[in-house]
Amino acid sequence: MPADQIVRYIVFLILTVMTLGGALGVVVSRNLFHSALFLVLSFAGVVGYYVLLDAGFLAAVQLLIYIGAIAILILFAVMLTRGLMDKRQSQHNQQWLIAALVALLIFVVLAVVLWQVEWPVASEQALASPNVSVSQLGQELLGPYVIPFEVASVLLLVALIGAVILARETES
Amino acid sequence: MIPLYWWLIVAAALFCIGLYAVLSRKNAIAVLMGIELMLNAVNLNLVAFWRYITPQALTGQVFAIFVITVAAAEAAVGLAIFISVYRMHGSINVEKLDTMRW
Amino acid sequence: MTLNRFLILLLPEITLTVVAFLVFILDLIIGGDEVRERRLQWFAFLGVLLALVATILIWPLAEAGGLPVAFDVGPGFGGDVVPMMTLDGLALFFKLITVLMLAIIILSAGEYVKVHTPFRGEFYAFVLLAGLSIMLASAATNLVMIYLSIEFLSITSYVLTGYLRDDVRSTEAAIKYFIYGAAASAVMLYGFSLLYGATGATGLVEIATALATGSVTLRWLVFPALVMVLAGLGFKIALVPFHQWSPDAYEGAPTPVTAFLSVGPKAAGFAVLIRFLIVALPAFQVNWSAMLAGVAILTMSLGNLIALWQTNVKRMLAYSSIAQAGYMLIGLAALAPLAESWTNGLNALLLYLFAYLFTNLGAFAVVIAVEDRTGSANLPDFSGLIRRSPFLAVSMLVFLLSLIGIPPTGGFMGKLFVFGAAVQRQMILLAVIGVLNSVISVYYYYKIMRPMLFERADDAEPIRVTPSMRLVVGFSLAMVLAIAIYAEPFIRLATESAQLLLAARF
Amino acid sequence: MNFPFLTLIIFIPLVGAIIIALIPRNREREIKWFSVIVSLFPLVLSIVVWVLFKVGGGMQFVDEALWIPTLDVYYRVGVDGISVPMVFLTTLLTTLSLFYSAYTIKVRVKEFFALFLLLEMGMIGVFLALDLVLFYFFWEIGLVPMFLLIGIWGQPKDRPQYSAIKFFLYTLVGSVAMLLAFIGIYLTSGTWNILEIPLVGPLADNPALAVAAFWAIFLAFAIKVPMWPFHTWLPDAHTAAPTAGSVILAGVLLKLGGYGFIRILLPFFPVLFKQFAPFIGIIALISMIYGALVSMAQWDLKRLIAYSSVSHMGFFTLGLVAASATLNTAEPVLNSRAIALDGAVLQMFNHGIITGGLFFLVGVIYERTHTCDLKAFGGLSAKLPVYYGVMLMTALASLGLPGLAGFISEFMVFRGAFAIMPTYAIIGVIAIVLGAAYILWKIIQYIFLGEFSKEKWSAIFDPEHWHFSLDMARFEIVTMVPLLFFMLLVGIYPAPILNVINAASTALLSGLL
Amino acid sequence: MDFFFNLAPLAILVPLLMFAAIILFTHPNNRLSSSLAIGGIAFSTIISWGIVLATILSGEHIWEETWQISIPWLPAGTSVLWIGLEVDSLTAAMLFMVPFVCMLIFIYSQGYMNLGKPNQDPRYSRFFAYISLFAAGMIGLVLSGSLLLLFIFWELMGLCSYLLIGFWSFRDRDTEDHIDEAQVKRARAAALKAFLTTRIGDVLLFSGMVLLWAYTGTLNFSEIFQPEVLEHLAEITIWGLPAATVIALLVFGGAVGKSAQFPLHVWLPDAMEGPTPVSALIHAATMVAAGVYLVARTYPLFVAGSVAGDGSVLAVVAVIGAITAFFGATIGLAQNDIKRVLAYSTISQLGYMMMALGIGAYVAAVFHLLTHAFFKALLFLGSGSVIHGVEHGHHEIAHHSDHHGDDDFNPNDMKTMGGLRHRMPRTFWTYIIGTLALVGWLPFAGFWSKDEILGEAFHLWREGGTFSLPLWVWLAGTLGALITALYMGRQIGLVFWGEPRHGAAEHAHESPHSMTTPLIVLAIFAVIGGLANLPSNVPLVGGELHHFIGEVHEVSEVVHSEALALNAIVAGLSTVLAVGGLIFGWAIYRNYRVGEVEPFQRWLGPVFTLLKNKYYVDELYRAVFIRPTVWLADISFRFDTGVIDYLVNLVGRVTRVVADFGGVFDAKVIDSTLVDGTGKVTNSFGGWLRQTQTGRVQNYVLVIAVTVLLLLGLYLYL
Repeated sequence: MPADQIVRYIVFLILTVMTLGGALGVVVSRNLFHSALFLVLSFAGVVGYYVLLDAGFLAAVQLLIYIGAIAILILFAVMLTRGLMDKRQSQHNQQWLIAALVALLIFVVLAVVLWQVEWPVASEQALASPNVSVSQLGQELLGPYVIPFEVASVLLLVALIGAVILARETES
Repeated sequence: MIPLYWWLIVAAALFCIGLYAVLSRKNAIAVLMGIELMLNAVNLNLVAFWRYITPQALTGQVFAIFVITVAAAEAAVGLAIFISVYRMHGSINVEKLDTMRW
Repeated sequence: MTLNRFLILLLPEITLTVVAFLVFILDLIIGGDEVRERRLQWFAFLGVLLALVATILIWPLAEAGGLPVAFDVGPGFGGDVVPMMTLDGLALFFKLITVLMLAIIILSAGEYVKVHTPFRGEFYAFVLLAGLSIMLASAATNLVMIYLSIEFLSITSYVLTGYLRDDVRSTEAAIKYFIYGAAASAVMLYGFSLLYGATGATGLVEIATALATGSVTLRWLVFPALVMVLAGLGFKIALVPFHQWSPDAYEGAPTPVTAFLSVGPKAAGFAVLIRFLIVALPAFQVNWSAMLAGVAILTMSLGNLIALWQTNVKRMLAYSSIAQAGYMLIGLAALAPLAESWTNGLNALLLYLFAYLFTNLGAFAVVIAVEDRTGSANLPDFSGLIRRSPFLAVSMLVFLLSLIGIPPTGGFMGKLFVFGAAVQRQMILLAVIGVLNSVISVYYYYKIMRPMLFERADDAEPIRVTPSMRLVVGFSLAMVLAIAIYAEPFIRLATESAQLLLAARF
Repeated sequence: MNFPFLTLIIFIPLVGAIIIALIPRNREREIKWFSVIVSLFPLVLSIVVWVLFKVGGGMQFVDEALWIPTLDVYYRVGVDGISVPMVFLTTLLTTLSLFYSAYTIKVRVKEFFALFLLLEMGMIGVFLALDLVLFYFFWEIGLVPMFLLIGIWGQPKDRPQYSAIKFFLYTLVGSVAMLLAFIGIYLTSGTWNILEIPLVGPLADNPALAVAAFWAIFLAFAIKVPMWPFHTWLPDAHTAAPTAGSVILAGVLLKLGGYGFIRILLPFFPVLFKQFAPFIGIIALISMIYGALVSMAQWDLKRLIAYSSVSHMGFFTLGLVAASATLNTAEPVLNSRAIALDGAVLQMFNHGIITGGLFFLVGVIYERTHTCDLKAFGGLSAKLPVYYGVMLMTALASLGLPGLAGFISEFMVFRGAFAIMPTYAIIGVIAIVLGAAYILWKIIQYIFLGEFSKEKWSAIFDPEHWHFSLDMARFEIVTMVPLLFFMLLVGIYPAPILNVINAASTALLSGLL
Repeated sequence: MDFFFNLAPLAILVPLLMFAAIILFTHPNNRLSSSLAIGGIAFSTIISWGIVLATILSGEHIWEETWQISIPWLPAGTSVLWIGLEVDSLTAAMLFMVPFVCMLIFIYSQGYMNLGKPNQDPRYSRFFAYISLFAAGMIGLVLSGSLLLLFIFWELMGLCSYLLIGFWSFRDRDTEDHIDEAQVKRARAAALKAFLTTRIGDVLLFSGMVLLWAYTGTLNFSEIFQPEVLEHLAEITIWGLPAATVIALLVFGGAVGKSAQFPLHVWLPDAMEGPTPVSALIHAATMVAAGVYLVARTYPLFVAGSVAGDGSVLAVVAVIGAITAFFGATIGLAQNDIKRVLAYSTISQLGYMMMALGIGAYVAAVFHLLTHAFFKALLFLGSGSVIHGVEHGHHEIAHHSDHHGDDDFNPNDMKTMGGLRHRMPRTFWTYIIGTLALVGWLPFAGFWSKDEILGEAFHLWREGGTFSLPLWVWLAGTLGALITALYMGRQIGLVFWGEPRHGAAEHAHESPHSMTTPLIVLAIFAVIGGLANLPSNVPLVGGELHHFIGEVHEVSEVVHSEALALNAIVAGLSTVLAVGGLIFGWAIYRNYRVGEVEPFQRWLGPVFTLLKNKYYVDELYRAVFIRPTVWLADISFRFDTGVIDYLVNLVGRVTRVVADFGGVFDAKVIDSTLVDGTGKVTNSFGGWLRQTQTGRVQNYVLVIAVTVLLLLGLYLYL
C-alpha cells in the first residue's frame, strides 16, 4: 500500500473521530452552547472529508455555508433564546432511550446493507482521474441544472422573506 | 483507496446520530442541529458516491450543493419559526408544545 | 432546445413566479392601505387566471412519453443533458389542479386574511409560490429537482402555517410541521442518495435503466430507498404512519392555509410518488404495490377511526383528508396499465384527486365562512346553518356526501374508479376495506351534518356570504356535481393524463 | 326518436325541485300547490305510459343516450310490465303525499317540497334505469332526501336524527357492497346494460367471486326490502318520519329493493339464486312470521305497521324465491314460476297502495292527537265513523281479505310457492293468520272498538293544531280515495294490472335458460 | 228458461249494491235504508226462486250440462284463471232456502231494531247494510262456479260475521246507553274470536285451493270434477299422501272453521253477542251452512281423496261430525243463555250434517241443511222475540221504579223467564213448532231429515259390519237426538212454563207483527219442509230431493243417490227418544224456581260443571295457543330490539370489550349521536388509536423512524 494511501487512511480516521465525535457531542451535551460548538467541529470534519474526496469546491462551500452561516445562525438563536433552558434538567425527552435504540438499530441495518452491496464502482482509470473542475461545475449548474438553480435562488429569497415575516416583531 | 462502504458507514452513523438528536433533544434548536447532521450525512453520501461511482459526471456534487442551499434556507425559516414560537410560548421546548393533540 | 421554446414550456411557472414577486413589490408600495390591499387579492387571482391560460396554451405541446424540459445551451457546455422536468399529461394535469386550487384558495381567503393575518399581500404571494412549487414537483423527473421542489413546497408551507405569528396554535403548528417535515425530508433525501449510489444517476428514467441492467445486489438497495422515499412523500401526502403532523398543522394553521395543506402537498406528493414509482421503479411494481396496499388500508382506516373523535371541524377534515388520501392510494396500489380497460388505477387516482380538490376546498370554504362569523370551527358553530345560510348548508351537505362517495357527486366517480381498479386487480380485500371505510366515515360526516341540518342555533342571525365566497362555493359545488353528472370530460382528462405516462413506461 | 315519456317522468320532478328552490321562502302556499301540480305531470305521464304500453312487448319507451363514453355508460331508461306498475305507484303516492303534506306540513315548507320532488326523481329513476351505473345513481339519490325528511321533519320524541342516520347507514352498507359487485360484473361482462348482462352470464369464470357478488347485491336489496335480520332500521325510520315520509318509505322505497331483486339479481345470477333459494326461502319465512309476531307485540301504531311491512315483504320474498327455485327445469313449471313472480310483483304494488294508505291513516289520527299509542285510543268508531270505515277497509286489504287487493297477490304467491316449495308455503300460511290477528286485535280493537270516553279523548286531542273536522277531513278523504279505489279494483278485477305484469314476468323467466 | 239464469248475477249484485247505497248515501234515513235492504233481498229471492223453477223444469242436474257464465279474471303465467257462476240443482236447492230465509230475517230485523221507536238503535242503517252484504255473500257463495269465487264470498261472509257479531263492540259512553259496557267488551272479544278462529280454517281452505290450482291448473268446479282430473290428483303425492287427500283435508279444514265443527267450534256460541237476527243469519241460512255446502259442493274431491289413500278423508269427516254432534248437544244441556242453548244445538246439528256427508249420505246432509235452516231460523228469531219482550218488560219496570237498578239483569237468561206462553202467544206457538221440528217429532221437517241421516247410518252399519264406522255415527246421532230433546224440553219448560222468575218476564209483551209474521212463515216451513224428501216408499212425493240433487256428483258409488225407504226401527227409536226426552225435560223444568239447584246439576254433579264450562276448551285454547303466541310475539320483539338491533355488528362489540379491557377506552367521550354497537365500537377503537396523536412532534418523528426500521428489518429478514 503506497504511503499516501496510508496517510489517507489515517486522515480518514482522524476526521471520523472529529465528525462523529462532534456529532455525539452535539447530541449528549447538556449545554446548548456547547452543542453548537460541537456542531461546528463536526462540520469541520465533514470539510475534511470533502477534501479527502477531492471535492475542493464543495469543501469550501461547506465551510462557508455550514460553518460560516448556519452554525453561526444557530449560535445566534441559542443566544436569543438563552436562559430559559434549565441546565439542571435533562436535555433529553422521555423517549430518548427508545430513540437511541431505534437509531442504533437503523444504523446496524443500514450498515449491513451498505456493506453487503456490490457497489457499481467506476473503473480504476476513471477513479484515478475524477473530474474536479470548478468551471465544469459552474457549467453544469447553469446548463442542465439551470432550472433547479433558478428555483433555488427563488427559494432562498422566499425563505428570506418568510423568515422575516415570521420572526419580525409585530408592530402594535 | 479507502473502500466506499467506509464512507457510507460513517455517513450512516452520522445520519443516525442526527436522527437521535431529532428524536430525543428537548430544545428545538438542538433538534435543528440534528437535522443539519442528517443532511451532512446525506451530503457525505452524495460526494462519496460521486467520487467512487460517477467521478466523471458531477451529479453528486451538484446535488450536494443544492442540498446545502436548501439546508440554509430551511435553517433560516426554521430558526424564524423558533423565534416566533419562543415569543408566543416563552419556550422552545418541543416536548411542551402539545396543546393540539388527539 | 431554444431559449424561447424553453421559456414557453415553463410559461405557467414563470407566470406564477412573476405575479408572486409583483405582489411582493406591490405590497411594499401600497402597504397598509386596506382597500388597495384588497385589490392584491384580485391581482393574485388575475395572475392565477393568467397561469391557467398559460397552462391551456401549452396543453397541446405535451407528447407521448413526455416532452423533456431542458435548456441545451450547446455542445461542450456541461455533460449529458439530463432533463430536470418533463411536460407530459401528468404534469399538465397537476398544473391544472394547482391553478384551480390557487384560484379557489385565493378567493376564499379574502375575508379571513383581512381579519386575521398580518402581511396580507405577502400571504397571496406565498400561496402563489407554493403553487409554483407544486407545479415544479409534479413535472420533476430528476431527484435533484424533486428534492428541491418538495423542499420549496415545504418551506412555503411552513411559513404559511406559522403565518399567524401572534397565535399560539399557529406557531405551534408551524414548529411541529417544520421539525417533522425537515426530518422526513432528510430521510427521503438519504433514500435519494442511496438510489444515486446504486445507479449513478439522478434522472428517473436513467435510474430505471440502470436498475434494469445493474447487478443483483443493487436491487437490495431499492427497497430501503423506496421505504425512505415513501417516508418523505408519505409525509407530504399524509399517509399513515407519516400523517401525524397533519391534524396538528391543520388545526393550527390559518383556515385558508389548512385548505391549501389538505390539497396542495397531497397533490404534489402524489404527483412525485406516481412519477417516481412508475418511471423509476416499474420493475418493482410487485413490491411497492403490496406496500402501498398496506399503507392504503392503514391510512383509510386510521384516518376515519380517529376522525370519529374530533369536535373541531378543521381537525376532523384533516383526518378525513388523511382517509381520502388512503382511497386515492388504492388507485396507485392497484395500478393496472391495461390499454383497453376503463380504469388503470392511475386515472382513478387522478379523477379522485380532481373531485377531491373541489370537494375539500369547497368544504373548507364553508368552514371559513362559518368561522368568520362564529370565530371558531367547532361542531356547535355549525348549529342551524341550514337556517342561517341555506346556501352554505346545502353546499356543505353536498361536499360531505361527495367525501362519503354518494352520487351524484364527484366523490362517487372517484370511488367508482378507485374501487374499480382494485376489483380489476382482484384486490378484493382492499376494495372491501375501502367501502367499509366509506361507511364508517358517515359517522363523523354526520357529526357535521347533524348540527348543521337538524339542530337549532343559539345565534340565529344569518351568515353573510361575500360574493367571492359565493363564487368559490358555487363553483366548487358546480364542479363536484358536474364531475358526476357530466363525467366524460373529466374522465377523459384523467385518463389521457395517465395514459401518456403509462404508455411510455409499461 | 319517440316522445321521451320516461325521461320527462324522471326529470320533471327535478325541474320542479329547482324551481321551488328559487321561490322565496315565505310564499308557502305557492310552493305547496306548485309542487302538487308539478307532481301531477309524472302521474299523468305514467298513466299515459301504462295506457300506451303494449302488453308482452318487452322493454318499451326506451330512451337511450351515451352518457359517459369512456366508461361505456349509457343513459338508458325503459319500462316493461314489471316497472310500469312500480312507476305508477311512485307517481301516485308522491302526488298524494304532496297533496296531504300541503295541509299538514307547517315548518320549513320550501325544503320539504323540494326534497320530496328530488326523492321522487330518485325513486322513479331506479325503476326505469337500464344501466347499472344509472341505477346506482338513482338508488343513492333517493337516499339523501329521505334521510333529511326523517331527520328534519321527524317527530321530535321519536329520535328522528338517530333514525335518519340509521336509515342512511344501513342503506349505504348495502349499496357500497352492491357497487363493488357491479364493478366486478362490468369487468367481466364488459357492459353496464342491465338487459345484456344476463346474456353474458357475469362472473361465470370465477364462481367464488360470483358468489361474493351475489351476496353483495343480495345484501343491498335485502336491507332495502327489508328482510330479516336487516330490518331494524325500518321501525325506527317509520316511527320518526313525517306521515308523507312514512308513506313513501313503505310505499315505494321498500319496493326499490324488491324491484332490484327482480330486475338485477335474479336475471344476473339465476343459477346461484336457485342454489341459494332454500336459504333465502327460510329468510322469507322468518321475515313473514317474525314480522307478524313482532307487530303483534307493538303498542305504537306506526311501529306496528312498520313491522307488518317486514312481514308483508316476506310474502314478496317467498314469491321471488319460488320463482327462482325451479329455474332450469322442465317447461311446465314455468307457469308456476311466473305466477309466483306475478304474485311477488303484485304484492309490491299492493303493499305500496295498502301500507301507504295505512300510514296516511296513521297520519290522520296523529295529526289530531300527536300520539300513536294504541292504548290511548278506544271506541273511536263511535266518533269517527268515516275514519273507521276507511281504516277498516285498508286494514282488511292488508290482512288479505278476498275482494281487496292484498288477497290477490298472496293468492298468487302461495300458488307459486305451493307448487314449487309446498313445505315452505304451508309454514308461510301461519303468517296470514297472524296477520289477521295483529291487524284486528291491535289496530281495530284498540283504536276503534271499546268505550269512547270524553276524558280520554280530550287528554290526547289537540284542538290547537287541528283546524279541520273531527272525522276525516275532506283532504284526507281525497287522499285516500285513489288508494281505496285501487285496493278494490285490484281485488275485484285484477286482470288489467296482472296482464301487464304477467307478460313481463313470463318473458323474464323464460329468458333465464 | 235462460232468462232467469241470466239474471243470476243480479241476485248477488242487488244486495251488494244495497249495501253500498246504504253505506255511502242513504244511511241518514233509517226507513229508506231498511226498505232498500229488504227490497234488495226480496228481488234476490224472486230471481232465486225463478232459477229454482227453471232448474226443475229444465231437468239439468249434472255439472256438465249446467248453466254457466264466466270471465277471464286472473292472468297467471301461461294460463288464465276464469271465474264465474254456475247453477245446478244443488245450487238451486240452496237458492230456494238462502235468500228466502234471509228475507224473512230482514223483515224481522226491522221490528227487532225498533224502527221508528224511541229506543231505536242508532246504528240501524248500518245494520241493514251489513246484513245485505252478508246475504250477498251467501248467495254469491252458492252461485259460485269456481272455488276461487266461492272463497272470495266465503271470506266476505267472514268479514260480515266479524262486523255483525261485533255490532255492539264499541260505544260512545255519553250517548249510547242502550249498550252496556260489559256487552261492549264481550262483543269485541267475540267478534275477534269468530274471525280468527274461522280464519284458521280459511287459511287451510286457502292452502287447499292453492294446491288444487297448482295441480290441476284450474279452480272451476266443472273442470276439476272431470274424472281424469280427479284420477290425476289421486295419483300425485305430496308430503307422502295423495294430492287429492291432502287437498280434501285442507278444504275440510275450511269447512270445520266455518261450520263450527270440533275443534274450531269455539267461536259460534260467543257469536251470540251480535243482535239476534244476526244469530239467525249466521246459524241458519248463511255462515254455518257454508261449510256444509262447501263439502257437498266439492264432494268428488273427498271421494277421490278417500278412494286413493289409505286413510279415508270421508271417515275423518264422519268422525269429526259425529264428535261434534254429540259433544255440542251435551254442552247445550247445561247452558242458561237462551241463545247459547240454540247455538250449541246448531253445532250439534251441523255435526249431523257433517257425519252424514262423511258416511256418504250426501243428499241427507243437504236435506237436513235445508230443513234445519228453516226451523233454526225460526227458533232464533223466536228467542229474539222472547228477549225483545223481556227487555221491554225490563224497561218498563226500570221506568216505573225510576232507576236503572239491577244493571246485571241479563235478558237472555232463561232462568229469569218463565210463564211467557201467556204473554207472548204467537211467539210461543211458533217456538213450540220449531222445537218439535228440531227435536224430530213426526211429522215436522226435522224428523224426516234427521231420520234419513240415521237411517243411512244404520243401513251402512248393516252393510259394513259390526263395529264399522257407521255404527258409531248412528249411535252418536241417536244419543244426540235424545240429548237434543232433553235440552229443548228444559228450555221450553224454563221459558214458557212456570211462573215469571223476574219482573221483566212478568211485564213482557208480545213482539210487533213485523217480528211475528216471519215467525209464522218460518213455522209453516218447519212443518211442511219434510215434504221435500219423504222416504222413498211414500208414494208420489217420496225422494224428491234425491231425484233433484242426487245426481249432481255422478262420480262415485259412495254417493247414495237413491233415496232410502223409511226404516221403522230407526225412526221408531229416535221418535221414542225425542218424545220422551222432550217431555221429560219439560216436566222437570217447568216448575223450576229461582235459586234452586237445577235437576240436571243435581243428577250429573261434576259432569254438569264440565258441561257448563264447555269442557274447558276455551281455557285450553287460551293456555295452549293464545298465551304462547302473545308470549312469542313479546319475546320476538325483545329479541328484535335487544339482540338483532344491537348485534348488527358482533365483531365490533368484541373489539370494544377488548378496548375496555385494555383500559384505554375513554368512557367519558361516548358521543350520544353514535349509532348502535357499530358506532360505539369503531368510535372506541378510533379513540384508542387517537391516543397515538400525542401532540409531541418527536413522537411523530419516532413513528417514522420505527416504521422505516420495521420495514427495513422485515425486508432483511425476508
